[in-house]
Amino acid sequence: MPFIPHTDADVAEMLAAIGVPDVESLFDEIPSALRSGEFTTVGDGLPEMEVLRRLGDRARRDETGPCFLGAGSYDHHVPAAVWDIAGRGEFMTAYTPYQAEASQGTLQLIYEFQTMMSELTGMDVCNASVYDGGSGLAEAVLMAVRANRRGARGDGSRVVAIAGNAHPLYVAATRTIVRNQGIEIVTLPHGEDGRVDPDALSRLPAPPTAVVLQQPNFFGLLDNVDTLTDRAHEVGALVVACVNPVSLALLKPPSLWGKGGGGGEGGKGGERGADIVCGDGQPLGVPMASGGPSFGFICTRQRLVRQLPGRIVGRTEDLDGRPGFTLTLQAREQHIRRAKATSNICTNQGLLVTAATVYMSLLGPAGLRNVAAACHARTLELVRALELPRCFEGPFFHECVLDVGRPAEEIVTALAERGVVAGLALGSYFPELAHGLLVCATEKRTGEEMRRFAQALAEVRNG
Amino acid sequence: MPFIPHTDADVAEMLAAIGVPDVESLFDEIPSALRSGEFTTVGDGLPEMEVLRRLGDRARRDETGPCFLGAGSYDHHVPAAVWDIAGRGEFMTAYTPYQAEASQGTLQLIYEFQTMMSELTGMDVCNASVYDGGSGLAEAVLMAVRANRRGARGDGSRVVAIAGNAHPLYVAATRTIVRNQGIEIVTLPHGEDGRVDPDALSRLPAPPTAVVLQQPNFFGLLDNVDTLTDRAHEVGALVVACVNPVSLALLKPPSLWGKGGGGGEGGKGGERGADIVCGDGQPLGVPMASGGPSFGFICTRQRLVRQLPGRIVGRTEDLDGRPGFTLTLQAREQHIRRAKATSNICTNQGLLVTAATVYMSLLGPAGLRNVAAACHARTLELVRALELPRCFEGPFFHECVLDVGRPAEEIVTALAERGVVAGLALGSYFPELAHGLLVCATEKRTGEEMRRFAQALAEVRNG
Amino acid sequence: MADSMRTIFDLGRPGRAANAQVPPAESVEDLPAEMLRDDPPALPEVSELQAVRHYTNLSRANYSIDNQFYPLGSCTMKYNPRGAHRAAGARGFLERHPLAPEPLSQGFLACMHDLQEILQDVVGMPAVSLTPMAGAQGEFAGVAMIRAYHEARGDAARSEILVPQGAHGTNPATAAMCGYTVREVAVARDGDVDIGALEAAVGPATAGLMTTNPSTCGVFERRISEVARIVHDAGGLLYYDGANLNALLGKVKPGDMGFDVLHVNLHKTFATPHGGGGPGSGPVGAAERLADYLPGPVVGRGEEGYRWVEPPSSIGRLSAFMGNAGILIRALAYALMLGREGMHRVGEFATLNANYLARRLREAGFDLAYPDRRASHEFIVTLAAQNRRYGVTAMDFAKRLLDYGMHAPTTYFPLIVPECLLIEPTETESREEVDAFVNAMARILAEAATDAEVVKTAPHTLPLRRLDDVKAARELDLRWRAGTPSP
Amino acid sequence: MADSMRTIFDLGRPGRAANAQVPPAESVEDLPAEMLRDDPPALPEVSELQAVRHYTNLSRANYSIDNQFYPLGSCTMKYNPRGAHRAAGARGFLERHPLAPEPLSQGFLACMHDLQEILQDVVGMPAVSLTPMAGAQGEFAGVAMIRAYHEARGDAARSEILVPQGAHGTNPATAAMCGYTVREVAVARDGDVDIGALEAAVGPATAGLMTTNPSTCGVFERRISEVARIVHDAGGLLYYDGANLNALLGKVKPGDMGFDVLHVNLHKTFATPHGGGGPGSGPVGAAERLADYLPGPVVGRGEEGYRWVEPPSSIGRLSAFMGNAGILIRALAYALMLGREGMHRVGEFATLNANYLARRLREAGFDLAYPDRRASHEFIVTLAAQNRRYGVTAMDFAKRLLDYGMHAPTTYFPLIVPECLLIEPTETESREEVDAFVNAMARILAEAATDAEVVKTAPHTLPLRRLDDVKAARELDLRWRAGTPSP
Ligand SMILES: Cc1ncc(COP(=O)(O)O)c(C=O)c1O
Ligand SMILES: Cc1ncc(COP(=O)(O)O)c(C=O)c1O
Repeated sequence: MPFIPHTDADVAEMLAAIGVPDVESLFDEIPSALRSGEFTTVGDGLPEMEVLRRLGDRARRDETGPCFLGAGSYDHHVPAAVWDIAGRGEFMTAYTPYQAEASQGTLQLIYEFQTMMSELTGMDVCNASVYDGGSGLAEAVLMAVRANRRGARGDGSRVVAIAGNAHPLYVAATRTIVRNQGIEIVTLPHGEDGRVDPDALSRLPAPPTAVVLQQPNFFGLLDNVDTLTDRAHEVGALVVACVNPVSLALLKPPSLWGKGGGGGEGGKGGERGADIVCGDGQPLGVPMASGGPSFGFICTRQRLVRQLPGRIVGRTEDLDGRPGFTLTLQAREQHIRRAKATSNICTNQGLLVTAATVYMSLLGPAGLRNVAAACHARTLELVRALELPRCFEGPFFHECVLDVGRPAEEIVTALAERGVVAGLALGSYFPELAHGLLVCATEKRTGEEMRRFAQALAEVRNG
Repeated sequence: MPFIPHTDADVAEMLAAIGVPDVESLFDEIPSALRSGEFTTVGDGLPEMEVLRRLGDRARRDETGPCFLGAGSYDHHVPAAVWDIAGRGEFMTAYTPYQAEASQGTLQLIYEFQTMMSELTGMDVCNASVYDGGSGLAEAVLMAVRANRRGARGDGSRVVAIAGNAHPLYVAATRTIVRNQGIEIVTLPHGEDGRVDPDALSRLPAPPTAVVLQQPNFFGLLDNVDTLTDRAHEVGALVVACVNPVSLALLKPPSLWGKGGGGGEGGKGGERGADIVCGDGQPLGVPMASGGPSFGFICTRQRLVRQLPGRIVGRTEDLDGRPGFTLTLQAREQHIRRAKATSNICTNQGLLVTAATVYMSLLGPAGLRNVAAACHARTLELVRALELPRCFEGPFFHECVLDVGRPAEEIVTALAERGVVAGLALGSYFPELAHGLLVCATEKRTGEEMRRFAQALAEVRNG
Repeated sequence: MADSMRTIFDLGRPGRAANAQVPPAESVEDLPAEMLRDDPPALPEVSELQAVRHYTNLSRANYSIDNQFYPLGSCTMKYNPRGAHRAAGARGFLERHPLAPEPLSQGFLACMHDLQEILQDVVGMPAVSLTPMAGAQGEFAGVAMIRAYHEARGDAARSEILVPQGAHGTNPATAAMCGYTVREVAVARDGDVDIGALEAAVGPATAGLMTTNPSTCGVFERRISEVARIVHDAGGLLYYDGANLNALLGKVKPGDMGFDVLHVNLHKTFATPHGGGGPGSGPVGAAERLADYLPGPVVGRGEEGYRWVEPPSSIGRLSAFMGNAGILIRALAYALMLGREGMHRVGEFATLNANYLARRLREAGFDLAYPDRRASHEFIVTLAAQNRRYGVTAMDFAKRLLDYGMHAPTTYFPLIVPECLLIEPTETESREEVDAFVNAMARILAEAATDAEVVKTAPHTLPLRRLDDVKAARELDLRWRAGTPSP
Repeated sequence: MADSMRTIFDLGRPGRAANAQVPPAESVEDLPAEMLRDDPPALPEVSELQAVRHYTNLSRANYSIDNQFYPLGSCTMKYNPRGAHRAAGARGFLERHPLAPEPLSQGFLACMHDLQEILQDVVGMPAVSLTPMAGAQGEFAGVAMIRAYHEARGDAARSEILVPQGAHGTNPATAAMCGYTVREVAVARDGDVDIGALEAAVGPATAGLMTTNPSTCGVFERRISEVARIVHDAGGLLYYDGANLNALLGKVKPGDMGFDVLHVNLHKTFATPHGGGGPGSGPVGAAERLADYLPGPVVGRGEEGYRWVEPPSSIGRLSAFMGNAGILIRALAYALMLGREGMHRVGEFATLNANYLARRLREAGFDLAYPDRRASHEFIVTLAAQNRRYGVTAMDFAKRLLDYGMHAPTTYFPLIVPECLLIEPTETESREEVDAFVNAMARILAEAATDAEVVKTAPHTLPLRRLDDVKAARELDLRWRAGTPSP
């Protein structure tokens, strides 16, 4: 009986105390027709040793050579301290801090996290995570629609324009999640240069309720977020920024996009910049781990805080006036608001927030900046090493689309055979970019690894 | 400045407070002729990421195939919980529990450890570790000589007889360590059957002060410890037992070796069994890790406790009468007794004791027994699979010497090329056993791994 | 302790850094200056030791399963095996990119395929998708599938989801996210759904019904087959909220109770760590007729090995990649350790502990909300009488339990029982722990009778006394700012 | 908390087990019955959760570097980098058998070779052996080498080792283990060795002198070259106890001070974790004339890669294998992270912190044992005056510091300064931590003046009050037995 502490004597005494002859009797309210404990697939229990061997062997099969794939998941160095701390039982085996007095560890940490994310994005507040970047974008879109309830022109329309160069899988998740709420998703197309034309907004049939912009965009390009933000605000749309948090150590925070001054909800008070900022926290100390667990975050302006989904921690006082922390604004949440909640999210991604908070503390402003700069420098180096033309001109950050001169899928497959994770073949997401390979190098990639990549690539292209 | 928190402002203010112009001034008492901070080998500092990459690459080079080598270090399964707990900062970054009130965690744990080891060995008390099995045997020998101060016949002789089939590297360490204290080490030779002839003792020129027996002996054989213990006691020698703690889950504890009733110090009160038990704790939840850190242990009878080297924890009370734990019998230790201490040991192997204590708690009596039995069963399986004759007849436990029909060194080298750690070639330790290969299988070894070994062996022997 | 409660920002000083973590500075001259930020973000500037010490000490301000009994009802706070955690930490898993080519991912895909099959077996359904990242996302997937099913059949007028009174808040919230109106169905005094009320509520607008079993009342819904028949007869589908599956593991398969679609909270029944609020994982299982609608991707097995597959009429993706992969590895490891026999016993011993605890609390003078029913893996105590008599609330009891070194049960859920505690001991707690909880409760009851103030103002032994939630919500302080006085 | 202080044995019940850790039972019928044990050892019988919870909670009863300031003099309690710990945890290192063939060990051997070279550079000696498993074993090796050297030269009459007054206990104990008589040399009032006393003590019986520098008095031995000359002139050799090397790292190399042989405590200067009492590591370095005597094995580099080598006149092995290999990996990782520049700074900032702290304590009214000297990386406060005035002892101060959330400095060492605290802040503590310590000391001083009792009976805020060491030694209770009343 793994993990069950009961001895035979315990069982006998407990049954006697309850007053039943056997454990089966405790299930006597279950109609016997429903009883069906037979398993066909589940086998005999295995000791931990055997399970670790089996799964360890499988994990070993997947140990690859260097990874040049980004596209929303990045092979950053994770300082050893991050998971040594996040893995402490006190963080790992607690749950949502409902009992504030017995959860100050998690609560204070989240408060610190909220502060750090607000600093990175330039926003006023941040929630204590949503599931991931993809579903987080959906939540941000729903939030924007709630916040701009009367629609861009006060007509109650629910149209959300998403940049065509936003992460296609984020957009897919968003479509799934917002589909049944009468929201129309339209694409804000990108041009031949891979960026959204500032005039694209005015070419839409009607002004949208919200505009989603990704910076750097999925192709790694720095997009026209300044102009687009102002234009969106001018037509009364809210701006949802989707960002890579590490990039914000270098790039202008979304709060400062544009010049501000437009009208509509988004422009209220002439406020500058995005209204809602979302993204995936994986780059902040979370291993790629096949894509999860990571965490999504949503930051926003103070005025929209009541529309923000997910948990929020506030600072307060105890009976003696000492400062402490507690979950707050719970009236927005599903366990109180039920069908009217800002979201159905309940269990979120707390442990990853823990890791990210420790990570950001260890890196600090200088460290995070240097990580961002190193990633960018390595990617520049990679692009030079591979000697392939770029698909798009213009400044990019940390990721880049290269033209491999044939279906990129072939290259990816051939390099996989050589143990190199070459990048993402864009054809299945953007048919017009079938020859496009999205590559990325983090601060971990070495010159040696790039040479290996370049050499394997040369072999494949010549062979 | 890795790990140094001082800002420039801190430094300036601190220097001002001290009243010196610069940090160099703090070293002004050092004669300038001695100042020589120049390094020739030490290079530039590297970030953690880079260090982990470099050392990680090296570690990967040493990842071998299955290990069939024992000889004092065993590839047991270590439950995941063991090091998750031992690695907690509170255990890992504390030091010797000098301030008992602020060290109850370490202290209580050691008390529990002392109890568990006493239970395994059948002894009354255990110390809180010595460095390892090899140096621990030396300490046990020194302890025996102190305890039997008047010598076997009251002649003050300091002769210690060590079984010829004890671990040769333990014996080597013992020789190094006891050499300068006027102690003569003689060998209690083993016979052709690999075991010590019970009459060997009487063939020694004079009765020894102490006799060291290893069970199972270095060849994995179960030796004549019952008779030998009684004979040793009869001639007034103390018996030092050197054991593998995992074996004691199955085998008779040294406290019960022999029938007792002999004379001399060792036989006082007709007490049965060994007087001192030592060994290496590596099999108890400690990874092989190139041989260290592991820990040695020494257990003994109550009457000899004041001769026991190393730290000992006792239970006591606080000012309010509540039970608590503290270092005790410190008057034996070097920081008080100085040149008259039981040993010079100070820093010992605390963290490994922590791991072993958690390990024994997780395994319990049934678990440890099953581990021991599984190791033995796997080794039997291995011996069958390899189809080689044994060098010695008679019962063995968990390890076995096989006759490979040619210098075993050749086999080991050839199998290493095939990634198999085949066992220990005995020739360099026992020239007469140049064809002898000491093999071992722990509970981790699978049938598949044994087939791989057998096949590689067949290739080498036929090729 | 006071010191550790200062924020990390209070510990920072300009120019301080954990240098071993900071890669060398490199230039980014190619990036246009107007796209760069002028001021660095005010992240903390601390040394590595300061960060390690601060967060180590913060962790110690938490109660957790690894530290104490944590009978938080509906949350299944059982032991999270360290072995499962270790399994997920293998380099090949941690360093696998989510979009790595399939040939480089066969180890991971094999694990996911195994887990799909195990879960299918456990829930009694032919298809499972692992992608939902918590129970609530599983609910979303399930209800979205129900909707997609009706729509595919042109049965588009169905606009309502029924939920029994006292359902978990995620149920109505999910229904709303899927564009449905929520209609509550009364629960009878015995804790089962009121069949009359159900019959009255059901109709052509019924898209489906969401419920747990054992219900949030901590009892087995005995008429579940009848409930299923009524809903099915009206053309609706049945959603099983798997939060309470631990009670039935190895005893009853939801598929056999008539459910069409469900989720399983792996962070409950499959013992993956709760992480201070997640991550969780909420795989969805579907009966035949809903299988094609499952969220993607799922793992299929072909001639050339394992591969990613999108179900033909999939509702789509729910996350960028495939959900909380690392949690799925942990759940698989747990399932393999338990095995058939272990799974049978989970339900049995969870139920044994709950019934024993319920009985003993009753003997100690507490009122059970459903005294005539068997407890499932959890049960409800109502402190309404104590509230009337001594003025103490369920929350007061909860806070006072903290002083006894135990985490509190769930309070005020389900909403239909006044002053309630929902208590779930789980199968991994020993009888001694359960007895200690009874003793603590009995002592608090005695305190309530003799010195109610001590209960009402609890906790008293923690670093902080009771916190002011009203102030927190009224004077929102959601982030540190330089100059905030520190604790 | 009370609960966690019960022993693990109190938590056990016959037949309980952590089953996932228990392999299936197998028979051992081939083993002769008379060699088997009849009764199983009474190890604890607990569930996995019980073991995890018990030891997790026990850990929390410790003070540690990761939790608080820990200025334990002579012990260099600096931050233990988690990265170094991670490096040693690589599978290839953890799973390497100590006797694995050299071709399968090149990665490990390369690391050991690098560390040997780094240490040679750091200590200024041509040869290093890594095998000693702590400082005291390094001392043993060094003194044994001195003895072997004299004996090899037929210079066998040398029977004495000189140690300055106040030397660490391991120095005399080591000398005795090597068969030497110990002769103490007085220390002058300024903390340096009394040269006159040294000259009087030295002679044909002198085998060598063991000393640290900075000395145990926390000051740099200014006349070290003279000391070396006197001993050398008498035919003796000089042993450097490297426990205090942190003060000089990057500033002075022991080899340049005239020492012939030394050890380095890697668990101090190289920041490997102290582990609640170890493991440590004490590599020995030797000048040319002693190099051949180093303990084996050491790592050499040849045409075919790295290999094990026994020094030609080696004193022999000190352990079964090659010492605390995993600690050596950590030290190497640390050295690589520090680099040249980092090493220089260690000595500087350790010294800066100590001098600043000494100055501030002096300003706060404390007496320094050597007020006219620079502090090295540590320094001594004597509370003799406070003892006379208020009756409080150094131990009382130490215990009261625990109440202020700090570990105490080393007490009553060295033995030559009455009522002393040996205080070593280390370079990894921030100025704020150092200031907080000053504040705590000042407050305790005020308490001593106004309410000495609170100091004398400290600690007051820990789970236990002051423990009775006399009772512990008098009524020896060294192991749990069934029936012992539990805490
Ligand atoms: C009954 C019930 N349903 C649904 C949920 C939601 O699950 P999750 O928190 O994993 O989203 C919970 C979780 O607390 C629950 O207890
Ligand atoms: C001055 C001095 N010398 C020697 C030692 C002994 O070192 P170790 O404890 O590593 O054996 C110590 C350790 O505490 C010390 O402080």
